[in-house]
Amino acid sequence: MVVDSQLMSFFTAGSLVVIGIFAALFLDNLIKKIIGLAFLADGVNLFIITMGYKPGGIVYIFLPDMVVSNFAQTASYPLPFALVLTNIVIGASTLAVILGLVIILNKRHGSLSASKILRDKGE
Amino acid sequence: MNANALIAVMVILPIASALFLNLLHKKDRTIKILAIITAIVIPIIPLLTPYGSHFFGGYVPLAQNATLAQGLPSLITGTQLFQFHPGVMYVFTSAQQLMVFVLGLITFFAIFTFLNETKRPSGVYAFLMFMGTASVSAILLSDDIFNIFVFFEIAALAQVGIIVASGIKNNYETALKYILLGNIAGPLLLLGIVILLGVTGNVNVTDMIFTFKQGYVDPNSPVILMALALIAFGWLYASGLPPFHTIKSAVYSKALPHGAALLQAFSVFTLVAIGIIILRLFSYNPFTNIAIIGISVIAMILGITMAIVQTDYKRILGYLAVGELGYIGIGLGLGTAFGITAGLFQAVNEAIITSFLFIGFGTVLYKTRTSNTRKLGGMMYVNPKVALLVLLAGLAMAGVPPLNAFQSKLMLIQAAIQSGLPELGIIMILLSIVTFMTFMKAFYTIYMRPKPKELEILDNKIPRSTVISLVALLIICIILGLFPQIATNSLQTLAAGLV
Amino acid sequence: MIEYILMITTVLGAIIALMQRDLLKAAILTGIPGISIAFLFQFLLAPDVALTQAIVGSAIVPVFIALTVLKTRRTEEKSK
Amino acid sequence: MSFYDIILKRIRKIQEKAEEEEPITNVTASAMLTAELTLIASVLVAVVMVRLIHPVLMIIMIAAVLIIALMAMPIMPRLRREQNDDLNNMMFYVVVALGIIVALFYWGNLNV
Repeated sequence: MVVDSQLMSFFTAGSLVVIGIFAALFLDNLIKKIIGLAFLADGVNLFIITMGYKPGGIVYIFLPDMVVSNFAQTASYPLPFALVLTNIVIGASTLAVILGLVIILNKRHGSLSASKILRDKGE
Repeated sequence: MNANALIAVMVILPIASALFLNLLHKKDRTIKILAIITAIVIPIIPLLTPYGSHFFGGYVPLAQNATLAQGLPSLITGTQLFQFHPGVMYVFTSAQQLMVFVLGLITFFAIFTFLNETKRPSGVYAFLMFMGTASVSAILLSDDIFNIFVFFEIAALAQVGIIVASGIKNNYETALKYILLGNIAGPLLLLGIVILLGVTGNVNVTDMIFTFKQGYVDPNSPVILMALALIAFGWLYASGLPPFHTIKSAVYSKALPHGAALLQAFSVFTLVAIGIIILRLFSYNPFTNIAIIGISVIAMILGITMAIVQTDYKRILGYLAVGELGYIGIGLGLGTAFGITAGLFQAVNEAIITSFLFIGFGTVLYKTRTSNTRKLGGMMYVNPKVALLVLLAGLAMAGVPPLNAFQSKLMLIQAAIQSGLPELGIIMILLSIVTFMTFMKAFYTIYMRPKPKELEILDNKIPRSTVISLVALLIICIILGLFPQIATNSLQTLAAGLV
Repeated sequence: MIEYILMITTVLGAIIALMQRDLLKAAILTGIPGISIAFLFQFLLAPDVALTQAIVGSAIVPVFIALTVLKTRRTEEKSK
Repeated sequence: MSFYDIILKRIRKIQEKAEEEEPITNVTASAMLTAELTLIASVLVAVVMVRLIHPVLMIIMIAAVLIIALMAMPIMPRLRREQNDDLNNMMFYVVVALGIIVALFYWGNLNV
């Protein structure tokens, strides 16, 4: 391959982060904003996983027939993966809270537009 | 193994109690008893705990584990691998002791007033308060930067819950704004943390500093600067410095008074905890201190000038609380041991005084159900004792001599002059005076001017527990004002270690 | 080669999901980048994370958002 | 007409335009005036710290800040309108601040 796949993965993560921030900033619909924020979190997760990746390496699961020194040299770095697992769960629970708030606000205002329901109330 | 189990209890007890309270939904008496017992125990634990560090799961560094270290090849014992911390580590020194104690104290007063001011206390609200306390204690104690991120997210969710539970008009909107902004700041903070992880191969702050000092990593590489910037951004969100000062003051004004008292304590201690980590990691870079001072000056100016032009007294207090955060930031940013001690002392004082003010002004909300200063007046005749207590709280915030903020502000000004920046001292004095003026304007319109005809004062008596909490907070203010050594002695060691 | 296709579907899927006017479609299309990222995790030697992401990213998140859309309103209102 | 009156008049004019629904009392106008003066005074004192970089630059910057402050006199009503509770507005400032922070840290490491 001409282009390094790890580098391309970093770029994918970066573009997901940029898409997420763009959506949160410029799209007015709350659902779209939330989808954008989910992409932002996905992008960060992908970034972390890509960082732990080792080109030409093996999965970090130690099987009985492996040689320790060989495993230590070729396995990918497992600490970032543990962080991502935590972050996925945190992201999903935060998403649920946000969506609950959106449902309540839609019931009150009958709208999903951020510029209508989340504007300055002048207090 | 020097695993000190009581350190972990400081975080686990509030979480366990919170989860249990959540189960008891409709049993008012049990909730009251359990909540008050937990609230009493939380500030006591840090006083009983001996200093030291706790390793979760018993994963001590190999260097401290004699049985495991025996017979290891020199490949491991000869390198830094031998020193690294394999598990989550909590560090508990005298500074953490003081700060966790003050946080526990404020939680106690918040729970105490909450249980007596509400007719049917809900277990869920107490759950959120304890959850927030647990996460902020963990942020203060933890030496593991990813652990801090996890508790940062939990604290944000708990804060959102406290706003949602308040039932004040438009609280859902503010909660949604806060959590949406948090969803930008949180992942970016995590990005900063994992960049550091990728560069140093570690999430433990002590180990990261070790790798920087030993020269395994070039600390001036642009990647690390990116991490520093992203962590600083997450720090701004957690503590409510600009550009997050508008949302943070809105958050304070949309919570019930005891909730707001607790929320500002969370912000103050998160600011201190993450600020200390930034200083520990990046103090080799002289621009870090300049950036912290710059942000703090902007926070002070914007917070206090915005406080003057507000008409809702909870919003005034919210902006004043944000403005006062700037003093702490200046103390941390000065970078001298004396300056950092002064900043930490100011943090402790501010957490106490602002809860004092929020709970004190909360009595007005309790009696009138309105927080608009235009509609208020003549509260002095309704309850002169509480009015006097609120006035004393305002004097404490402005830094009037026998009270505690005077000592810390004096120390801050001295530290600024010693570091060759007397202008910061002048700005601090100027803004202290304006803070006092803003407070007096609110105090005058609420308490002293004649009562408007439309204002209805409810017939409910202010609970005795609220007055007791206010008096207790005043006593703490006076004690810290007369004997500042109690606090500064415990904060000095941490400050000296940061320089 | 497969990983490059996955990366392209991730980015394109994200953009297409955000371009929909019908919010239900947008919610369901959120699953495409979710599942692509899950496969990408598998390729990047993280099988356990891939399993979690496959469930959360391709099922839970789209379903949550779709349920919210069903409970609120289906189409995006015209801004201003 | 003294200088004070001019400022007061301009503040009231801007406020009338901005918030028709809110009554303008002496208290709000004087609060605006206090905030205005506090803002200018503290910014001026803060700018004095530029002396650490270069004394001449400090004099130029103080003069510039003074002139800008006098030209755009009621800054506070505008500043207040910028710092409102609108989500899109806050989001904008947050992202701008992120950009500024990242840029500043890169610049600062090269130049400080």
